[in-house]
Amino acid sequence: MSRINDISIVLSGEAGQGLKTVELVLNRILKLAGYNLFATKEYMSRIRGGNNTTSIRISDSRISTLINRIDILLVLNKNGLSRLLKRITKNTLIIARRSDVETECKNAKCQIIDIPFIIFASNIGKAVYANTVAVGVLCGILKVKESIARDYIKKYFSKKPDEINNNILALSKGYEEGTKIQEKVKTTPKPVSGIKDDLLLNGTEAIALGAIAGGCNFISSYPMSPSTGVLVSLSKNAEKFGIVAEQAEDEISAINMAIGAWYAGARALVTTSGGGFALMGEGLSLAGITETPIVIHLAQRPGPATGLPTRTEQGDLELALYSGHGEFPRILLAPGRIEDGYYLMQKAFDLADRFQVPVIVLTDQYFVDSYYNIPSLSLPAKLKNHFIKTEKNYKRYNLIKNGLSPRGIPGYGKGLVSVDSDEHDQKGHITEDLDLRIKITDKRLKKIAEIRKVIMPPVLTGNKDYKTLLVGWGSTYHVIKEAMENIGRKDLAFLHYNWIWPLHGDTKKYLKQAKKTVIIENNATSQFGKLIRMQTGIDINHRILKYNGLAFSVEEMESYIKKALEAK
Amino acid sequence: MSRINDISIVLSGEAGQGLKTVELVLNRILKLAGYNLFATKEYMSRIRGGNNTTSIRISDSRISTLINRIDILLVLNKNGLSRLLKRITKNTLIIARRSDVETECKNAKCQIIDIPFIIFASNIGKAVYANTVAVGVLCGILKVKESIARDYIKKYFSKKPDEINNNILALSKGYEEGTKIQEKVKTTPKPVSGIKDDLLLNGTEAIALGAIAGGCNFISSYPMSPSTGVLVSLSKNAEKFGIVAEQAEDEISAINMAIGAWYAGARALVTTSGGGFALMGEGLSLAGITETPIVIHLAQRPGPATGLPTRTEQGDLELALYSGHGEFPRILLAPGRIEDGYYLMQKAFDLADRFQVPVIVLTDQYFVDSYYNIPSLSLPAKLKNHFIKTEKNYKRYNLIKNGLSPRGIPGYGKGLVSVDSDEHDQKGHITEDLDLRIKITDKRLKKIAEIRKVIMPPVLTGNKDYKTLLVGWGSTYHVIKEAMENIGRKDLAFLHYNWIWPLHGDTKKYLKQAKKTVIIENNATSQFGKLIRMQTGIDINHRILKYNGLAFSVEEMESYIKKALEAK
Amino acid sequence: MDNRRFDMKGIDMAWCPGCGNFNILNILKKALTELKIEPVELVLVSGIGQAAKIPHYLKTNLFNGLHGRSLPVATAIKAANPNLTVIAESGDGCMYGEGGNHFIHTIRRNPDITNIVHNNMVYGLTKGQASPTSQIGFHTPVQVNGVVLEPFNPLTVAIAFEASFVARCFAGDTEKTVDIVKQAIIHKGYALVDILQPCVSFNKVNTFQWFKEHIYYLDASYDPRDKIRAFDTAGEKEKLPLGIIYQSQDKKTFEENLVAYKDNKTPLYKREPLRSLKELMQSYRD
Amino acid sequence: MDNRRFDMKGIDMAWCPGCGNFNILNILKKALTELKIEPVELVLVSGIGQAAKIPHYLKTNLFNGLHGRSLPVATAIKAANPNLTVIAESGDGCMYGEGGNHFIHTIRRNPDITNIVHNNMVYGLTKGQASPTSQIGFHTPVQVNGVVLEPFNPLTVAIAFEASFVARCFAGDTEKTVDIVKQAIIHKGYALVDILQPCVSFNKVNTFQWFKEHIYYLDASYDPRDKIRAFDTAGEKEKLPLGIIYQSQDKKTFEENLVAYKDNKTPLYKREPLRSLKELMQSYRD
Ligand SMILES: Cc1ncc(C[n+]2csc(CCOP(=O)(O)OP(=O)(O)O)c2C)c(N)n1
Ligand SMILES: Cc1ncc(C[n+]2csc(CCOP(=O)(O)OP(=O)(O)O)c2C)c(N)n1
Ligand code: SF4
Ligand code: SF4
Ligand SMILES: [Mg+2]
Ligand SMILES: [Mg+2]
Repeated sequence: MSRINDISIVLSGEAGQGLKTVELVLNRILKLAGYNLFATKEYMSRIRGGNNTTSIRISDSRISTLINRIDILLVLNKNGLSRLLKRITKNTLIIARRSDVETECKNAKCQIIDIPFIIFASNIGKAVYANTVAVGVLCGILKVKESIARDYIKKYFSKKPDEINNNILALSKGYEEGTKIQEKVKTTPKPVSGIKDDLLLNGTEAIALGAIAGGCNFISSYPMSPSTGVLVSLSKNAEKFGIVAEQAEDEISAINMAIGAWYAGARALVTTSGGGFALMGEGLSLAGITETPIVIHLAQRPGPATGLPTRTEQGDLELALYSGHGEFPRILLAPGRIEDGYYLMQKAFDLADRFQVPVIVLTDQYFVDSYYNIPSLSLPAKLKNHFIKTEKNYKRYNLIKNGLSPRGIPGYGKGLVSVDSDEHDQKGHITEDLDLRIKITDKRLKKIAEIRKVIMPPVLTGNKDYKTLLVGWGSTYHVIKEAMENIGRKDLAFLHYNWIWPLHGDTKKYLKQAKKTVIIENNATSQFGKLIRMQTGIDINHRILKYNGLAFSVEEMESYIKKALEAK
Repeated sequence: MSRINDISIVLSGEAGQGLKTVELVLNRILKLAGYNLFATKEYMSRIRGGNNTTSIRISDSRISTLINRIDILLVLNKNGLSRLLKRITKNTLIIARRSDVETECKNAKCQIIDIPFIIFASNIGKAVYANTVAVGVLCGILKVKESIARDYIKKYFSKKPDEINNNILALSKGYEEGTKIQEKVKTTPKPVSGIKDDLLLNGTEAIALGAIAGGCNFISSYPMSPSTGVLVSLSKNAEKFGIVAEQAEDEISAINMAIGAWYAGARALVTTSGGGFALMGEGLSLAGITETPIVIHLAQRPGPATGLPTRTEQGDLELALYSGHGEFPRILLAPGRIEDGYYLMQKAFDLADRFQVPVIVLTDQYFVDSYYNIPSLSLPAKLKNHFIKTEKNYKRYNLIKNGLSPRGIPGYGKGLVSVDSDEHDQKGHITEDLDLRIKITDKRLKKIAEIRKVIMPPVLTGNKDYKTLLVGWGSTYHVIKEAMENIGRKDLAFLHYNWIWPLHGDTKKYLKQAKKTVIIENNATSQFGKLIRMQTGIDINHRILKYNGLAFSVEEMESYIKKALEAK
Repeated sequence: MDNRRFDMKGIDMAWCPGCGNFNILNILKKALTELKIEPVELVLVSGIGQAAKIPHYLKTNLFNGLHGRSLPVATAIKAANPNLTVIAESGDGCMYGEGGNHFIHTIRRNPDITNIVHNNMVYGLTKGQASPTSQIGFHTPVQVNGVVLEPFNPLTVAIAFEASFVARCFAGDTEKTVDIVKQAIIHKGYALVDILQPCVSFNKVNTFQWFKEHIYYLDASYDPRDKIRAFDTAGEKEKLPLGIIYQSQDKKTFEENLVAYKDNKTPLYKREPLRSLKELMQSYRD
Repeated sequence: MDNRRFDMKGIDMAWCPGCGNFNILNILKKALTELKIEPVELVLVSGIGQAAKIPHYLKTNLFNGLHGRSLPVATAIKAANPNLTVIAESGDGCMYGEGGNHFIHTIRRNPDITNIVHNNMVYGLTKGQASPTSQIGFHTPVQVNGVVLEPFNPLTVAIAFEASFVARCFAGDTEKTVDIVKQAIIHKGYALVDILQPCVSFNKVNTFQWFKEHIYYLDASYDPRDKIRAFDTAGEKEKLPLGIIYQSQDKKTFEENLVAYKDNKTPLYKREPLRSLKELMQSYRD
């Protein structure tokens, strides 16, 4: 079905077995060897045992999404197959210790290549080398130059020099085995020149890098999957970039710290997931009334409550939109591509600072845990801060026309900077003047008009003369696009939103042009569809919704879209 | 303008001066004397000083809303006039110590009757008797039988016997003065037989009484204006009704306690306002996934953040609707009449128990602080609990067709009751079975269809063949109705929602019938209008919105409606 | 006595091989069995974390709630039905971090519940960040230069809040810990049992071995009723004292103080509550 | 020295006549003036409550935030700009009730801020419910049968958390309180000043008179460095000791521990942060 010349590899193992290493090492070796690749993972909410998988797709052309098909499946231990049986065909090459998979394979009639990773690894020294054996096997199959793999392994283990030799041995052993079975793999994509200089980063890294590029110098957060990676990444870079990185005692503290930091002139970020964000509503409202900027990275996972902590969903859009009591403007962004993660995070900091509103960047587990190679990301121009040096009689909430009263910070200039969670006068002092209440409310809400002037439009892919319009937002960008291209119909187009709120004014026009509209979301109730209806009155009643905690695959998306095309 | 034969009295004083006593005593005396009355107050967020007012409207017929006109204004101290100047005409009779109001009155050209309340009071003994003098003056003016007033004063002070005599003296002094100025008041309504046996209670009391009638036997809350009254009322009745009443350390504790209590078989209530509710989102989501009932009284006040703590607004509808991460059903109710407060609270407990969902009852400061007399409230039938006695192999989340798995409670029956904030299997145990995830999600969401079967329809007042339809929700019921009746146009009708969510299916039909639709809300962004558009696609673009922290008055509403009628 | 009363069959436990949690489960089952508690009369309340999964691994009524929020839930369950035995059990991050405010105010309330904390000095489930009890210098992916915050000492804190029962145990010692857990459950009022628990996956500093070398048991002469002495003992850092560190004089429990139970001991769910309603309604007429 | 440096003109103060808050304001202004602090370099952070209105009544930068949340805000302001003098000031309900978790974890962080608590043992602004420090038996509209929960003793608790400076004062005593507040501000690290404050409207038990009869000052021989002694003293109930109850040995502050200030003391807002970005980006190529 896929028209792309690609190969799909899945590694299946237990939690705690080292799949992460495979992922980190193999992905990078493949990129250095010149392959285009996409990689993602799905994992259980546990530290050891269970079953987790990493999927890697390799191709001649650029790829950036998950497919269902498995060409090569490496099963590293017992119980690694059962959850994948549905995705296996007779064309799937299963590489595993035969006894680990035999029984289950019998019914599935698949081909097994017996490579007992753990035994090989134990022979070298420790079971954990099994991962490196697996890396070797795949490098062998794909004809990756062994030296590239070897050099990277050396680099990767440079901080544990004792481990280098054995890992090299494990790699070689695997490589040897892989080479033997090269011909079993029908098509293998070719390396492409220049790819080795690409960037390879996942959503988490893109968000963190974008934050730093956006001048982020403060992060206060409480760990919560799948958002923690951003806290980790900024903590790692704290010294180099002069970032104050603090693990708060809870999410309420996290957001209040971030607001305090912005007040004092820092550029602060909070990273969290739905449950943590649900605790931040009051804080959001505080940012709203004090007009203190704040940037929140909200990495979604399936709820309600604890839900499925390590899975993916687009289930918190409405929460992000309406969270916090009272009425105040906000901006919602949701990157579709990893590049967007980087650029939108920068933008988020600028928007927050400029409009003095909360900016919430919505990603999800699928987004933050997915990688693909990217030619380059441009470095930002010099950072522009929007705060001012205050004069003696500074009024924080000066009632100027567009509502954007210049923001001062304490200690910079001669003025005093007063902000208040109560309704306040222009100077920021508590008031019960109810006429002023209206003026200050209007001032806050007026900023929406200013924000509307800079909204990024949704992106239309496909034929401009479409009859059917697919609509999606955030992390489903690539999968919808690839599925649509595979279907290859002329009357089809796809409208994707990176900028969710305020909703772009062209939305209605786009929808009205279509005979049929289809909304696609990774949730159960079509939250973006409801938002569109609230804004445009248009009901998108063809819905493609998935809410089992997994991302859409290309094949699945194709079949859903086809079904929608057929439906009346 | 008002076609009702009524008189409007306003008492103006400082915080801490005893206006509350006037309100409690005078309202009750008037009712016992057979007057229909409506009373409400507006006050500042402070304990002493400032300026607060209590408005009382008395009539031959039943009345239940605020008017702007002031017939008699009692000013108890200096600075009690300035905030009211806009509402004063030459017909207003101002009763005050002349020197307290003279300067301001000069411009307003109003009539002053010089009664130095505080001096009279001090002569009797203490300045605080000024309140009773004021009560006496009004009783005198209105020709209330002095014995009724005297008896009630005796009863009111029965716990402070030392205070009885002086208060009686103060009453008499006031009565005497009041009698002298009777003829200055043009029309005074007449007492109506039977009214003395009416109930007189405010919104807070109706909510609390309704909760008790709904079987509420647990309340855990954190004080927050204007919701605290309900906690106070249930605490006061805790012993009599066997209620566990606990002031929690914060709102997060409050909601988690309430959920725990329901789990163990209690019927628990949380009362809060926007800022507290904003902290409860995660807890709400917990109720959602565990399908534990919960009832929340959300008394709205103007936000964002601390906003105007003692004022009124309908600004938290969207928050109530979307709060909590992930997707789960909920019910939103918003009483329009005080009677509704009583009946809907009972209903809230039944609905929560039956559908195992959160039920949020939205009121606001205006609603909870307003009184009028009501002929009677019916006592509930015997309480029906919907939980079951469990069998040995009890499954809390049995996948039955309508999604309403019978709810067991621990210790009642032979089964074990397991509930989990993680996604779970039928037995309530944590699971990563992603197919089951879909089934359990569907089960939760299916309950919406069951709820839809019992939605109370909106109430249409006015002409069934309307051309213009006014739409309102919650506490604005009476004021819209009275204003519409005053306008008296045949082509006008008013559709009022007590049951907000899920939205009743007839909504679209009602709106489509109208040539013009007008939404009326006590907020700045028309939250209910947006909700209607999301559900029906219909944009109500005539909007009457007020957001200065005060409730609509009848006159104001009339003029807004007229303007809307004239607009294109 | 049926020793397997609390066993569950065919469950997939999500803990790492070698983790201290297994023996805490074992200890808990033993203590409950020895106390002849019936699963139907028991409610285990937990938050979120690795420790917090424990209620799924034994036969019991359970409420596996939100991260940090087990204590308000447990307090309310006990208040709604004092006949139930209620245990709130979770990790150190859950109880002392996110749940810190409930921890301190629950102690003030003194409900008759047992509060067991699996103290592995780390956030396990979220993969190894510092917890409030992490020791100075402990390196993690977030605390890249090592922990600098003063560690949270649950014992001194509980004593400062006048907890009625404060104990510390070690997950590696079944016998002594069973005994203390039993005493905690029997204790009338709030009882804290902080159990030192090695996390083999994320805490490579405070290992089984490390704990063995850094603990000692209070001897029979130790008087847990002496508050100042208890505070002093609880604060010891070189070697961590184990045992019942503090136990206060008989104190009224939260439930005993509730007026709802003044003349009526029936659990709330069994009551006929509306008898006085007419009278209350009448008060709005008079 | 300009004694009126912090005065504001023409403001309407929302406190009740006779309230202890007035003198706390007076004390604060005096202390700040004597320390020669400039209003532009000062940030007063508060929560919500009657006490929390104080920043509006003197000349200062101010952040009047949410009920219970002043400490995280104050910590962050100081961390973002260590040149500012930061005071977090609010009521007992705000700091010890809603804000309890921040209170304890802020102590662990030891930021160089001063934490002043107006302790009137009641919720003033919401009209007289019990606060965590309300005394047993205190009657309120919610605690209709009197408070039954163990009162929160901020001093013992702060000591249990190893606060670096713990003091108690009385709002009725200007001179001694000014002195202690000054020491608290000068103190490097977190400093708690719990000020006993009569609430004339809602606390008819703990009045000016009551406080006068129930307080005493620690004398010169008292050594605030002895932790166990301090804990013991802090727990006294008959008469409430006033003074610096505990002060620990020099401890690193939160800001000193931040790597962001390791080689660069500039406040964050003045920095040019993007120098190393290219290098970081390159790491995703290699
Ligand atoms: C509100 C909220 N914030 C954060 C999380 C993420 N989270 C889950 S478990 C956990 C920490 C677990 O540490 P601990 O309580 O010590 O338990 P352990 O896993 O070590 O047994 C965190 C931060 C969450 N589930 N909910
Ligand atoms: C989240 C939240 N919950 C509750 C409130 C209501 N509230 C305002 S002030 C206050 C208590 C004030 O007591 P305290 O902090 O002791 O200050 P005081 O008024 O006594 O000075 C409460 C409960 C609020 N503003 N926000
Ligand atoms: S992560 Fe640590 S605490 Fe959790 S199960 Fe594994 S070893 Fe035990
Ligand atoms: S309510 Fe109490 S604390 Fe508040 S200002 Fe009045 S007297 Fe002071
Ligand atoms: Mg832990
Ligand atoms: Mg107080």
